[in-house]
Amino acid sequence: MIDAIPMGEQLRFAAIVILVVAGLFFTFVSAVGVLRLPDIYARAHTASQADTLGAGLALAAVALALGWQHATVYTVLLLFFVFITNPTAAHAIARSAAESGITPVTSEPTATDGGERADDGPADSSPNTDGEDGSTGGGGSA
Amino acid sequence: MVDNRLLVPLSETPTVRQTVGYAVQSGLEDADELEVHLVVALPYDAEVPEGEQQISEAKQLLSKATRWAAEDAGNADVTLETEVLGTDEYLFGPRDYADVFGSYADEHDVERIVLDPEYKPGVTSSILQPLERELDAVGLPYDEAPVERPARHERLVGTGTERFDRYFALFWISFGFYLVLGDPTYWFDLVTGVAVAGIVSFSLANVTFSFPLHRVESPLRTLRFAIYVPYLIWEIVRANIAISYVILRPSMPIEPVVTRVDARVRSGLPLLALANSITLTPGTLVVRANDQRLIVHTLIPPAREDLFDGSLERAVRFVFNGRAAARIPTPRERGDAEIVGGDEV
Amino acid sequence: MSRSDTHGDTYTESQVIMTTVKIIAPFTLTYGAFLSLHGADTPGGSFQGGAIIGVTVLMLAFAFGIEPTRRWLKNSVVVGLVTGGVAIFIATGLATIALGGNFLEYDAFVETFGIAHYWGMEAIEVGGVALIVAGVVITLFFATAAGFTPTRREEGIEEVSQDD
Amino acid sequence: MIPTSIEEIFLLAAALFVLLAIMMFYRAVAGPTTQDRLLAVNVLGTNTVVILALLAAGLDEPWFLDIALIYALLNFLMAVAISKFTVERGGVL
Repeated sequence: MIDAIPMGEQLRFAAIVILVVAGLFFTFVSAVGVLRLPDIYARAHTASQADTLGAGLALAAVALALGWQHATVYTVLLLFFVFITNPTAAHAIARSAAESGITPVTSEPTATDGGERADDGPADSSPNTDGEDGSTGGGGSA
Repeated sequence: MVDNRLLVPLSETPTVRQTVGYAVQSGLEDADELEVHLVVALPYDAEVPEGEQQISEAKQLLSKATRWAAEDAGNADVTLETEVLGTDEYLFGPRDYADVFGSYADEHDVERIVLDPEYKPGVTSSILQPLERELDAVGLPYDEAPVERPARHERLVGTGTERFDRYFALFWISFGFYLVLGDPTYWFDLVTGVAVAGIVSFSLANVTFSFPLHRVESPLRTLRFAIYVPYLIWEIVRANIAISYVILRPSMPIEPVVTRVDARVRSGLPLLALANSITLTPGTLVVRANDQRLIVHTLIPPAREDLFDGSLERAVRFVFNGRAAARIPTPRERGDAEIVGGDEV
Repeated sequence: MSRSDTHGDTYTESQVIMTTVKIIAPFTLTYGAFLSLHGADTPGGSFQGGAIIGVTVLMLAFAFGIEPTRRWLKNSVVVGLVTGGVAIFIATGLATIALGGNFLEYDAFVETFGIAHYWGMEAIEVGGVALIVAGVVITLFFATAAGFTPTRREEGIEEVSQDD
Repeated sequence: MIPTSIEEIFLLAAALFVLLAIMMFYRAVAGPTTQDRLLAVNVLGTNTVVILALLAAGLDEPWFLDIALIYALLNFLMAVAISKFTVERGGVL
């Protein structure tokens, strides 16, 4: 069967299979990451990155399979769109988590100077405290 | 002894002329003698390539403002002082500006600061509202000049050719996109494409291009961006494999740490390119981006090392400012990168 | 000044989100217009096109805040979208009646002017559907945003504290 | 079943992507914070976009790509809108 297919087609077939499998692999990593990682910030990592790469590879496979036709343009547009919007969406989610006062789980930092900017802290984190207050009735919105 | 001393921070805005006029007039209302300090604060220090150009622009603005103030003062006794601030340090956000103004005010015994409502430091976006809050914190009384303020969609509009360039660029982008979606040989698509591109460029040109376009630099940047994309994809794939290994291991040896990186790129498009590149590279996630100060959550140590080495930052500087601008020290060497506590986000 | 009171809870818009929206807005608007204009010959049609045009405005509103968007897109423009859409719809329908057919019977165009059935549908798709959908989406969004009064929020918060 | 044609590979891959998407439901239901749920739904949405594209190629229905593009746009809008809405319970818009 396969001998009848020309060489170029076989290469394309192989490339599509590789791209789809790689896409599935990275999406799987992203799914595992979202389920396993400890907090929202860490989960946002895999959600934005492994998933974007997985989606990108799968879409590239689709574009390769469609070849030179009009639908390929849409696939490439979709690819670009996913690559621009996905990290922005992850940033929006992480930022909203920071705004509503969720503190990330951090391991002990290995480096030296953590407390240098301690005096800058309160003003930076004021939205956090506002978010906490909002639920207990501090109506500062007037 | 001069009774009244004023500090007026200047930037290239449509309302800077009115602000200077107001400062001189209001200062002379309750005093016969007036000392006006006209200052320009720069967001870049003189070492980086674009710093020198900014300093010369700032000096031009100061000499213009001196002439205006002398004109408005007429016969009254007005002393003018000019100064370029921030040449020996790197100013980030409103707080740094407020600090610089505060220390200048202490040094020169200035009592009051007159703000331009459109105040824009250097090339970054307007920061006036947070600046007011920071000035309150510094304890410097401020006064906003009551200038005639045009509506937002007119404020974004630049001079004649600049405006034309924006409409022109967006028209062709939109028209090209329309023809890519449709069929370039079908007359219906050509006609409606022109109409749609006209509507899009009319409504969105000043929203999309809130920065001035440059006729030579902008196409060059697009070209350099095309070089940057394969590099970025390579970085993404490389780092993705590293993080897949960490996540799929049963022990999952992650080390989540919050870091702060002060990136030396401009706000707007370069900042977006850098922030999204950092977020796309696995192991690092931008949680906050206030002007140039990025709060980045990093998941594994190798990703953090890459971030501190600043290879992406250098690549983004290459895209937007050319090859010379890419040769700057890494954030680690500049002392612009550090690990902060989890409550900093 | 009274404005210093509001500084305490200042929320600054994310620069990353704003810039992303700035970049993709022209493309989504063009795409929405493309779908609307090709509503008669592609599946999906003008409803999606109108929805995307509306969503583009919503996206700008989410990224920049509602007030700047309201200043950028005046209420009269939105009202103009809806009324213009309805006007085109009715005008096309009445034109077919004037030419001796039923309401929206496109065949009347074919008989009188020799233009195809397709263009009657095109007019309805663009004018009748896309403009109305876009206008209604935007209007509903602005209306919803305006209707969120702080008093209602405080009531909710009080209830929570009573439960405690 | 061993897929032999490109179409079958795409259909099989789409099925596997659906399984991965279903895994997200756990986080969408269990996620301790609103942002966790939002993130899960966002990943689910990205997967849906990919599934639509794979089906478009697998079933030879190119207009699925139209829907995928719209879905991607709405997915992004949803993430931005809800993440903004969760800040101070919709106090800022």
